[in-house]
Amino acid sequence: MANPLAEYLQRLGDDRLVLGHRLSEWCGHAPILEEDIALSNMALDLIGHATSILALAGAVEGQGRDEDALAFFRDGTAFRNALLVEQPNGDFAVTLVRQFLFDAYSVLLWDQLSHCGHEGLAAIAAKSLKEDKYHLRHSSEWVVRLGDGTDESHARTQRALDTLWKYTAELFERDAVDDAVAAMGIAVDTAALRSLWDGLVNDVLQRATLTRPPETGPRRGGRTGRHSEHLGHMLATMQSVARAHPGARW
Amino acid sequence: MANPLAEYLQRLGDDRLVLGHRLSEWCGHAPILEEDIALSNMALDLIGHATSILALAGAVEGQGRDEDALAFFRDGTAFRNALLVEQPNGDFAVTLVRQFLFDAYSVLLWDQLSHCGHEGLAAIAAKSLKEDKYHLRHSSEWVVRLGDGTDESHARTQRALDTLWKYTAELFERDAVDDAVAAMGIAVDTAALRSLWDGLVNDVLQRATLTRPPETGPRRGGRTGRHSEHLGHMLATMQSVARAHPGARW
Amino acid sequence: MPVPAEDPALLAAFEARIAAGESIEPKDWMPERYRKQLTRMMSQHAHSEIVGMLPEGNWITRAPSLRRKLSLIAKVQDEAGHGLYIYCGTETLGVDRHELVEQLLDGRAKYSSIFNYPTLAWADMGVIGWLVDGAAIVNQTVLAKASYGPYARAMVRICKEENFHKRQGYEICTVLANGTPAQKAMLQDSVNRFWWPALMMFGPSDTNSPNSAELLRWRVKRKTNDELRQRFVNLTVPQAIALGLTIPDPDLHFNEATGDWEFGEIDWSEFYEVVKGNGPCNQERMETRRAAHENGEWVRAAATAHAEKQRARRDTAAA
Amino acid sequence: MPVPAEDPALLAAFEARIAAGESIEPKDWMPERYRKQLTRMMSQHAHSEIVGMLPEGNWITRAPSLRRKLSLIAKVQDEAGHGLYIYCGTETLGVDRHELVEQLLDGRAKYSSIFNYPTLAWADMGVIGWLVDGAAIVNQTVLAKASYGPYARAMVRICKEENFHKRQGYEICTVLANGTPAQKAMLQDSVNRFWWPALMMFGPSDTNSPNSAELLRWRVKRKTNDELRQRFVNLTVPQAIALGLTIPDPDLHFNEATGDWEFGEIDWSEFYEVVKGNGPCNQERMETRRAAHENGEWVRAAATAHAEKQRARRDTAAA
Repeated sequence: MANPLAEYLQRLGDDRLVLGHRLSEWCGHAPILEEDIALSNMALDLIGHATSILALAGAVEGQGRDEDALAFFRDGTAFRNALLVEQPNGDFAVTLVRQFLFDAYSVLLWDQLSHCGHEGLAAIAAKSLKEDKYHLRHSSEWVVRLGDGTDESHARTQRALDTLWKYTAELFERDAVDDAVAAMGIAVDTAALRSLWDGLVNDVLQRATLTRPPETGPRRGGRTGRHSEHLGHMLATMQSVARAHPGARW
Repeated sequence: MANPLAEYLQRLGDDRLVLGHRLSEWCGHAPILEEDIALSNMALDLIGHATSILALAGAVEGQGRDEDALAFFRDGTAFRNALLVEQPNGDFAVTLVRQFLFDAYSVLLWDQLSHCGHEGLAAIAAKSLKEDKYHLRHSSEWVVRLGDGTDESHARTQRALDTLWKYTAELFERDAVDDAVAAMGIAVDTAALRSLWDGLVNDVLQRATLTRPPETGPRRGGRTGRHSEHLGHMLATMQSVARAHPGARW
Repeated sequence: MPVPAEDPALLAAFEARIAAGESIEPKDWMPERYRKQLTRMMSQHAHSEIVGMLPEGNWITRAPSLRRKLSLIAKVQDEAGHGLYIYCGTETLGVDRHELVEQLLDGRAKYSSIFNYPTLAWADMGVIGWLVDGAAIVNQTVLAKASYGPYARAMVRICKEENFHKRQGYEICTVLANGTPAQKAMLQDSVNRFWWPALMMFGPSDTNSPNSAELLRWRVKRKTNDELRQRFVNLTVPQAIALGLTIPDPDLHFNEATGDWEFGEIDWSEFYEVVKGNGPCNQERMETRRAAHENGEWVRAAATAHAEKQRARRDTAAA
Repeated sequence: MPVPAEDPALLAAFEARIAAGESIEPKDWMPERYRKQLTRMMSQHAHSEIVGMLPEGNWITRAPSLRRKLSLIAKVQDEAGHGLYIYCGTETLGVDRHELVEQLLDGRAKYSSIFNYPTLAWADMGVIGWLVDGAAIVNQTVLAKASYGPYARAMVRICKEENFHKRQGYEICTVLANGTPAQKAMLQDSVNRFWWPALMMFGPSDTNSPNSAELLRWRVKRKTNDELRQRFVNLTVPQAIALGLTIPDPDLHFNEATGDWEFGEIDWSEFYEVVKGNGPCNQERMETRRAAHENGEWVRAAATAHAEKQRARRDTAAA
């Protein structure tokens, strides 16, 4: 692990870049016009956060890579996002459940990081926290609406939850990178994070009349570049123009 | 038009490369194992033909581009395939109807070109003709089977035909490139081609109990790089690895 | 088209208000024809914003830098916002949004033909901003002085955002024009594809524009199609020259006497083919919108069902 | 597991034939357990070919040269052919292909766990050919001497093709190993991901392999899992060294005395998790196969309906 801080920042940045990109795939295809706007808003916020974080990651890394170099010129196995955020959009239930599970995590994480010992990161965290709170409100409202809507929407939402649940454990795993940045003042209390997340998620699932799935067969690997096959296809599209014109300015 | 022969060969090559690529997207997803094999076979033949033709096109062009440079390092607007072959696979009916409409054209075209005045092209044509005859048999058998199968398969196949028909006229259009290569001994009798194609298609549609759609609103533009939006997405995927490693050997 | 008989006194008063440059508001009396024409224009405009999300949306996932990706998403989002805003405007005329959406999806309603052309390269994101938004602004700046208050006010706001989009588009073009040979070629090819369709955005020539006279008298429109088209060409040609681009019109020339850039004959047969539904993407655009609508049916049903449950719970709690 | 009672005389004769190295053919008497074991092994093998199309199929559309694209399609097509061929082999044991496909799709049947690992880079197409086909060949070369004739003959043919695939895979690796730094890194990362799963392809250690003893006696298998695994490692490590690759096993070392490359402890908990269905791609693979089957339902129905119509027409014509 050459540079744990750069690695840690890439994880933070890639989560948001990949999820923001997934949301942007909805643009023009949402079930109602208001959701075209709302999903675009969340995409803008997340890609905006990713831009700041990856710029910082590149600076910390010190090898001359800016945020665009990191976004458009890394292969899939160099991405460090959690598997949850790269899962395909599926139907609206999959997208909103994925969003809710991530938002709950992200809000709690930013809340801790906004007090961390790295000034630049703390500032990004404070700004992102404010915006992610809106996302969480939006996604949890939809989870409740869909879970406690019609029989069909309930079934779709429960299925989405069952499918995506195995990717949530990864969000709370710690490894040497986390320990190394903790020693640098970027200390996240993972246990507290997990327990607050559990409470928050349980509350929304209950209001949504959804059943929390059991913890079986968790999937992991995103933090070390072992992704699902979905990410590569997403990046093939995302990077196509940039890669077709190496060295060009846009 | 810098080099009409190179341009003409690119049209021939791109038709087969793009259609072969579309067929290869089915690999592992066909309705029966035998069709996984058959669709792969056709993909292999078509991409094989494309390889020979594009190699020849590159040689004729004389700018140092080989078949891979033409396949992997041209943007969408530089592709010269007809719009028909880039249309997405849709269901099995769309794929097989698209294949049948193209095969009927391709067999008749190769039949003429196998007698043309360009030795290299005539040789490719003779070889390709032999293989495309098998494709035509296969695709027309399926069109008959699906058209004269169940109500559902009939409806799907008629719908596929109605959707794709507007792309067929482009196959028989002539422009300055055709005239220029005709003057070089590569003379295709387009009127005869069209009339033989009509007869062949009418016969199969009749056996398939399908209705030939009316000639309204033909779509054109592929021969001059004015494609549908589908091609760009296909190429983003197809070219992703090659473009990510410019200059690499494989 | 049968014109409904209107009270002559009311009609005269209405026309006098218009002539005096007054603004007509939702509660004011207006002739049925005026209401119809406005509904037609406003709903076409709203539909155009919605369908117009698709050609640009097609490149969001491929934008070549994070900054461009953000501004493209924001632009498409603005278009959704404009659509929503104008649909609300049509509601002031007594027409429901859902009714209008139905008309779009079943093919009865029209939208701007420009969106039936495909986007085939990243440069199209620049050229659409520059030429298509540019043409829209020329149209809409005049509509911002239209006699119907809600429409005029919507146009003021929308024009402001579209001016921003146009500047952004032109900036993309500037970067490409100063970029690699491949980028320059991509830009020129895009201009070749969008130039004539952009000119067609102003509609048929005045001699063939059936609605124009009445619309002008009622100040729904303020300029003829040809006047606006000429204004656009005059604005745009110098910008193209500044970028080192060639306009794909061999007849284009500057008339020293009039100060106009005079242009060649528009291929109206292409225009009418696209209007008829035979443009390169008409079917794809409608299929995409219909698929979004149909795939969203269960979501809308869930939202309604949930709202009803909530209401019932509140009622029970209150009882 | 209750062993069905067999006629002792027949069983003795059968075991004598096996011991004499004779080949058992479909019409020969065989113990029910033998039939069952063979059906299990052959159907697992066929399923593995079918599911095995997916990880490589995942890169067909992205192969970086036309030549590589052609050979990858051909390889995946061969796998479909192998699947078909072995399904036919199981039919000689009285089991229908459609029944086996149902067992695969509803999760009752197993297939090789290696295909539950994702393919994440082009280099995986080389490494799968080299390591995965390489391991399969070590297994299958022995199976080609299995006592059941149809299976042994299928293996002879399949091994021949897989040897070709393995050479092709190794050649891809060679090009990458001699390529750009990015290509070399891609290759090493792929080896890091596939090395251990490839070792797991030989199944549990002999001490934990419940079926092995009987299978060996009946010459369905000819070597133990551990023997085959060691043979594979001994073959492969020198090839990795030749490519300048690092095997991701710090305990790997050469034992001068035995001539074996001794390797570290396999993570059997990972193996059993993947077997249980919790591998990285188990669910995706099954969803993909089920989707292909369900989406193809109407096609198969159409083919059946058409064949029946044709038959009816012939019958009418003949009458």
